[in-house]
Amino acid sequence: MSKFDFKHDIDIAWCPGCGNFPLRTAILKALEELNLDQTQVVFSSGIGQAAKMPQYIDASYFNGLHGRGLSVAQAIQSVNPKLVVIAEGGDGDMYGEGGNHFLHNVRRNPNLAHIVHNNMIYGLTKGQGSPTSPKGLKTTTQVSGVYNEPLNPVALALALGASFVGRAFTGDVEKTKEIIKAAIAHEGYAIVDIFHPCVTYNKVNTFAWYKNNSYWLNQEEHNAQDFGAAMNLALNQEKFALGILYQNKEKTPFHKAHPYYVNDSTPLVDRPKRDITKVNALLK
Amino acid sequence: MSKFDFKHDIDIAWCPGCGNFPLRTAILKALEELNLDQTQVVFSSGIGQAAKMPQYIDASYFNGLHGRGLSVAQAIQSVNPKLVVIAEGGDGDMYGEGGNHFLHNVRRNPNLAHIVHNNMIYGLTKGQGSPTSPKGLKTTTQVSGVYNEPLNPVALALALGASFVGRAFTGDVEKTKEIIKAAIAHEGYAIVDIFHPCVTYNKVNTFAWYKNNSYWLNQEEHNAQDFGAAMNLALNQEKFALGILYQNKEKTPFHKAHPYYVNDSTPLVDRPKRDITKVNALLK
Amino acid sequence: MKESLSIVVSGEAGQGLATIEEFLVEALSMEYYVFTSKEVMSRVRGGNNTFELRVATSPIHSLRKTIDYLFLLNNNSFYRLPKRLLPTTVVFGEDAFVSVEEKEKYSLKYEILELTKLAKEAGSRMFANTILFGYIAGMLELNVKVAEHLITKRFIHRGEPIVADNISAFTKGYELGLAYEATLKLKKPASVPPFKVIDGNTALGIGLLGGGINYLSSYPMSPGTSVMMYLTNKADEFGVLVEQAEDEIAALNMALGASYAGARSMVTTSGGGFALMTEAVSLAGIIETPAVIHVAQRPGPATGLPTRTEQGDLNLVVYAGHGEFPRIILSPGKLEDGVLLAQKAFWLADKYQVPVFILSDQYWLESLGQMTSFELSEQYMESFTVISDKDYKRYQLTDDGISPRAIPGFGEGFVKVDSDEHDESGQITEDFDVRIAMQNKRMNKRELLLADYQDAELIGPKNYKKLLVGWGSTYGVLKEFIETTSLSDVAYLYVKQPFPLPTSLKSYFDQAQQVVVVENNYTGQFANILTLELGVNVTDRVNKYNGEPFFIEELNEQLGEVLK
Amino acid sequence: MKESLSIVVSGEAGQGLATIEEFLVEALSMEYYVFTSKEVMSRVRGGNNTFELRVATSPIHSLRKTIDYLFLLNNNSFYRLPKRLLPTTVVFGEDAFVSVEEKEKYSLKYEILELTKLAKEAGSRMFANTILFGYIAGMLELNVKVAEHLITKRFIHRGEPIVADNISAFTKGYELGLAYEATLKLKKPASVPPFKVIDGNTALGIGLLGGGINYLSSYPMSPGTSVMMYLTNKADEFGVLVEQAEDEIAALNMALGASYAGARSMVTTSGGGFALMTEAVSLAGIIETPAVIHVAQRPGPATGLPTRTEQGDLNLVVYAGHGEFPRIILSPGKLEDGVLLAQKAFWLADKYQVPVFILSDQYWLESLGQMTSFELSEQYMESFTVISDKDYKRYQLTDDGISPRAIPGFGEGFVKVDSDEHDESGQITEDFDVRIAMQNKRMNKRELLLADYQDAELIGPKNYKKLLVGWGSTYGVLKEFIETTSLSDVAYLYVKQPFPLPTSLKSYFDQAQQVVVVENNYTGQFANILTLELGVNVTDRVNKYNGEPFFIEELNEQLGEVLK
Ligand SMILES: Cc1ncc(C[n+]2csc(CCOP(=O)(O)OP(=O)(O)O)c2C)c(N)n1
Ligand SMILES: Cc1ncc(C[n+]2csc(CCOP(=O)(O)OP(=O)(O)O)c2C)c(N)n1
Ligand code: SF4
Ligand code: SF4
Ligand SMILES: [Mg+2]
Ligand SMILES: [Mg+2]
Repeated sequence: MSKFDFKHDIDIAWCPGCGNFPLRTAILKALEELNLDQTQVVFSSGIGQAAKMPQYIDASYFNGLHGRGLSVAQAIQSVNPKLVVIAEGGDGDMYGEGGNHFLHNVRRNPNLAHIVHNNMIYGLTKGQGSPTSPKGLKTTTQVSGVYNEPLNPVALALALGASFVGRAFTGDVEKTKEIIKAAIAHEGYAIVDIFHPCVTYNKVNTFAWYKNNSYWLNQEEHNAQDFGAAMNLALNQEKFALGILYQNKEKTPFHKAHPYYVNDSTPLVDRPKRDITKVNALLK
Repeated sequence: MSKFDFKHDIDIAWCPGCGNFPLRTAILKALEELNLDQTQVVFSSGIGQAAKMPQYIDASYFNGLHGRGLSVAQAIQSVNPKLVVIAEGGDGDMYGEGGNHFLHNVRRNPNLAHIVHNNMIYGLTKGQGSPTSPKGLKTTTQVSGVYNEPLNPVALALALGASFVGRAFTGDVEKTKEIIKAAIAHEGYAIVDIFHPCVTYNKVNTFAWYKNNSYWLNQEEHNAQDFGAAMNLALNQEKFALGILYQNKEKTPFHKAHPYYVNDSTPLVDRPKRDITKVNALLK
Repeated sequence: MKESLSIVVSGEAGQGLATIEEFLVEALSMEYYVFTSKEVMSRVRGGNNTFELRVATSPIHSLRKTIDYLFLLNNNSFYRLPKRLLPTTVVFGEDAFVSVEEKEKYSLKYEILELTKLAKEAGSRMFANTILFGYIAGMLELNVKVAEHLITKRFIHRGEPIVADNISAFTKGYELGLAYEATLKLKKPASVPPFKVIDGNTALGIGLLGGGINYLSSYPMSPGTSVMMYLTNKADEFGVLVEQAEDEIAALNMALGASYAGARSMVTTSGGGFALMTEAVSLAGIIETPAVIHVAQRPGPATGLPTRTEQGDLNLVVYAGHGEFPRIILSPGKLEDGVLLAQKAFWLADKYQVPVFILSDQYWLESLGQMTSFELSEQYMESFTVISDKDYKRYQLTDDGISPRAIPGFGEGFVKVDSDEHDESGQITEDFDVRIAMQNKRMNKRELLLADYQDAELIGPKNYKKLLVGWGSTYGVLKEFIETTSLSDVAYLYVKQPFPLPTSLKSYFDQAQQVVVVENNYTGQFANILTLELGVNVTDRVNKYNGEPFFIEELNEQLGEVLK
Repeated sequence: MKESLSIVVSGEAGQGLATIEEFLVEALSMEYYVFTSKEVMSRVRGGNNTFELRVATSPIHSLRKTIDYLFLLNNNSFYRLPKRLLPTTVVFGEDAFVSVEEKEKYSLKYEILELTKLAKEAGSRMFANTILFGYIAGMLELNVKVAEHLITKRFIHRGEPIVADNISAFTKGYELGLAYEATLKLKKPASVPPFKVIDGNTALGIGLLGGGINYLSSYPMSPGTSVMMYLTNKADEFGVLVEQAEDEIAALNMALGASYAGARSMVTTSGGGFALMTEAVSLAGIIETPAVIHVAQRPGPATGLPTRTEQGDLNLVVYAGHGEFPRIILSPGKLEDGVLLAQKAFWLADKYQVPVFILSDQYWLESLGQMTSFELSEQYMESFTVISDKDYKRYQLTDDGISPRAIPGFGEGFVKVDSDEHDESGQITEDFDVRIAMQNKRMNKRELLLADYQDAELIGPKNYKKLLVGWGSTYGVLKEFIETTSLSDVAYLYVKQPFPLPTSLKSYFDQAQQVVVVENNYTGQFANILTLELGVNVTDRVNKYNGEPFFIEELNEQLGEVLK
């Protein structure tokens, strides 16, 4: 049992059989194995079934608005870079409503793990198409099937210059856990797009479908520093490559690049109180 | 003189020497040479110096909110696909505030020309960094220089599956005009990212800088159908390739893929009035 | 309180409560007056959801807090309900669903009903719902033919055998129900007129179609999404272009683009999604482009209680948008008005070139009730657009205060709309006089549009001394209060257009010595609007804000206090 | 109206008007009372911009409509101003700047002043502004040493020769100005106390620093951006993490994240940008996380008149956000209050865990005036956060109505905040009783926070019968009205916290037979709040909404009508 698990019974609001359960296991294990101090871990999430995850992990959280988990996480991290900050949400939350924050936070390269549950559907609102829904998927608002091009989050993250890009499938909890661990350990922005089935609303992208349409990279063979190779993997959607597609350890993270921290790495929250006499000098 | 030019004097609110002037010339010429019916052309723009363009072209326009020009354009086009619809705005407007609409409208592939003035700065609001500002550029809100990764709009558009991706530089009005013409003629979403200097606020990305840091593709030699080649060009930012980077004529545009039009291509605005007796049948 | 039976079925998300509810209300509607509503948790499976079926001998449109017959579907379905029990309440369920201690603690009259077992006997667990339908139908001695017809309609697409199996499961339940010696009985009304059973969502959907909607762009958000789903399902048949937007900002901007280009367009959302549309509402105001905005309220702030009900966003829609410009807010409380107001919304938006809001709430949208059928008139399909000529000016200053609206591509002129202050042609201007002329033109419409004010309805004695006031979904419960109160000097003013208000409405308040505004929110937002717009002296406010609608017993109690 | 000279300089964007303005006001401030404000078009170059320098013999904080001396800088700088001319107005400029016909039409007293030519003679066109500075300084016989000092300070970083050249250009202008036989004179006050010349932006910026701000996230939008630019420039010195957000939604969500993590954070924006923050305001409400939001008003709807002024967004900030929750709105009208209220904003937000708004406007932010210097107290730097223990509950129900706020990472507990309704620990709940307890707790703060109400200031006779009421930027002009009116029974109530209002404020209205609310908007938004919150009977409203602030003459005229 992970110390991040609750000591008492909790009522988890997911459907039996949902991919969120193994993902929770993977996250709890990852946190445990990284031996993190519970009081120094903060989750930031939006709204959705995925975004409920922090409710079921014993750590601090900011469960904010639909689509805004990444913005909040980035700010928390920049104010207190000592914290381990994890932004978590669904494909609708993070790529739909929150799409603009995805674009621009990749550019910032904040030291975050960004965990996106990609079930290719809007779960909580009962089965509408999400930005990653495949063409043809029948949903409650695309009754004759999705007709827009699905979004390719890993290709996008790469095109935006992300310093860590991973993809996982909850069909393998161990491997998923390892990638999450690597993402948390990575200093900089680390996205992990995580396939998991929504057993209730997505009858196309089932467990079997994910399993049959993806494969785990041999992490020994794949050179994750090779951007071109990563981009090729990302763009090839016939079978989805799982694993750490790309990692660039050289890129300065936000909390080191921002002028606030360039000459002084003391976290904002640890700096001394403002000197009022200096302010009063401005009033002279 | 283009018939899209005004017959009377107009007071143009741009700074003397601004790249917006040659761009206007290019657009006026493009519209003229395509021999478009003035009453069938609609511009949709947001707010910014770039977004003022429709004010200076004699056609219909919807000059809406900052960042929302693409959403409005897409809707106009889907309601009346006979219109020639052009979405226009600045790098801040379209990639910053409007970033999420950029992401998701590329996926829709609406039949639009999307013209983005990329002066790598916020002009109208007096010189803040834009999403495309290069690192180190000193601005009024990044006084010690931009530190976030600039956005690569053409790579992004490609990663999103855009069916036409072009880039131009107003240093060559003729070539810029040709690309705009091709974008308008393309059936589907066609972005043209257009370099032009902001003589007032961007002292780094000047006319000379753009000139020295870009080159025009030999359109005969470059195979614009080759996605891989286009992506390579897009990702190479040492020198920026100008021209039509990519074009896919096979992709179904929104107004043909949407179920509303699949069995009946009559534009929404031309369809007969709702039959109230059919509605009343629902009340039985 | 009206003579009624309150039957509550309590189970979990995913158990198919909605199906039982629909069967029962349809079957009951032929022989009784009936009203039903559900309360659900914000989850897809599990938790505890219920619906209440209120069966009465006269027309009814509200809920009771107390329960006569409670049907439990699992062992997690009792714990939230003890407060709603009466000494006479009969509870049905498997023995283990309620512990011995609790049975004792609440002195439950507990009837063993083993639906799963019965279903398995009938061939499959799947029949449990049909058996329960049968059981309740049997208890109430409903017409078997009607029930069988409903079952056939629902299952025929899955084949004759499925229909037959369900009918026999129904029959099994029916016989058991019939055999049950009901302690609480309700005699059937002599006759019940034919009604259409309909919920708020469907009522709105039909009205919107009748108003000519042909474009909808929205981002999913409960409880606003249901209207989107209704229209998506009707899209092919009626010709509606439905496009799911990437976010709410896109949604309203798209609807405005569509409207500019000639569509009758709308968005549907809930408070949080609407909050994001605020800027675009202001855009609609200055470009004078019609927009219909459905805001389905649920309790805030922020995510709040996402599947429950409140009337907490009236202020938000009245004041949304920077700067000053007119708007109209319609709020249905009666099912008929759901249809009628939704239809009229487009016509008003088109006629006055203003944003028109339909302000509903989760409770109203998701309640099923009986509606006398009627026909919509074609009048509200009238379009006010013109064909442009060469000199067309979108913002022409005219005598009647409305600038004729042309559509781009139709006519020889250009249609230029601008979010900046503009001159008559639609070009940006910074001329102070033009600014004043344009702002006056826009603001003058506040008065103009009151010519089409949707009148309020007075329910109760004309010579009242005390006036209850409500808007939207409190209609059913306030009406029942008036119909059953022993007080003869109380009437109820059912307001359908809470904003803006015409001075003519004031006359209702002149004779009232006491004005009690009843609202499903904390502060009494409409009470404030009455004060501001009409100078009404609101003497009392009755509010509820826990996420539930008012129950009739609560209202009786609270109004009993206030009116004494 | 106070004895004053009104000097207007009219040119185009990019001509450096702001520099001349700053030079003049600094120089004038040593010998006169002075106030200045600009009006600019929404463009970077060209068009027509002006500033008005109002020079007086007693303290002054408002503008005149009429012009005494008008300086034209190009041939496009006259056409907007004829309405502001007096028969005595003297116009300076090149001969060709105004046509012969117009000179005749308006019987202009026209003085040829060829700044470009003079500048070229002095060595470069670049000196035109310095010569104009000199000219006006000469006309008013200002202290040359002071002016030279200012020039030196401004140009020294560009080298001694540039300073010397500018000083000689100044001298040239000065001599010409001195030689000019002024028809309109203003004798110097015997002595003027030392003032700090400051604009609203700087006043706010200093106050914010004094309040402990250390985090700002914003998206540029005029006129809200200036505060961001001020703080960016002070960021290094004072330790402020400034991050430009990709949009306004991100901005406020980031500020809330920062605040949750322990920063004193804020956003600055204008109406349209704020409209997009509406949802996040509601989030701040339910998670009870402090936020300071500066909304710099400009005329709407939508883009409206982006560089001009209005007080049109009070309603928006009062009602922004779905659901119901408390908030505080502060609005400075006096420069001192810009500093003081900005400082207090963080303290209030922190103490009551509510969103606090600073509501300013373009006119107030961009006017330069004189402020007596004073010191900020450290009191408002007080932090109300606690260190968590193991059992820490973020939303604990306490006797004093405030749940102690801990910061994640500081202490042994977890800090769980939730946009859904939550229990004391911060976990999602759908329990009706907990909902009521939490909503009551939040709403009760409406009362609690009035303990720190920022009192209004009464200006004028205590025994008034007529009361003028204003909030924010109308301060200067209303004060001048009171100081110069011949009516002895009129006073002015300067409101600094327009929302919410304590009942104690009511006493000001008890003795008033007439209550006139003066607002720079169309509908009179604060007048409505007075009615709603305090039941004040507002007898008259005086409004202006063309994008300009009130001029003293206009106010004299309009109040003359209303008060008679
Ligand atoms: C502003 C806003 N818009 C819409 C919603 C409604 N909403 C809640 S969750 C959700 C989508 C959930 O999909 P996803 O993020 O993929 O999560 P999942 O439930 O599939 O795990 C939506 C649209 C909301 N809460 N707020
Ligand atoms: C919601 C909103 N936020 C901010 C603004 C202010 N604003 C106007 S234009 C602009 C940026 C302009 O930059 P860009 O789009 O690059 O156009 P440019 O002026 O450089 O051509 C901003 C931030 C606005 N009008 N609306
Ligand atoms: S709806 Fe789908 S994603 Fe949500 S809990 Fe159920 S199975 Fe999982
Ligand atoms: S500010 Fe820059 S982009 Fe705008 S008009 Fe001037 S030069 Fe052009
Ligand atoms: Mg999902
Ligand atoms: Mg730009």
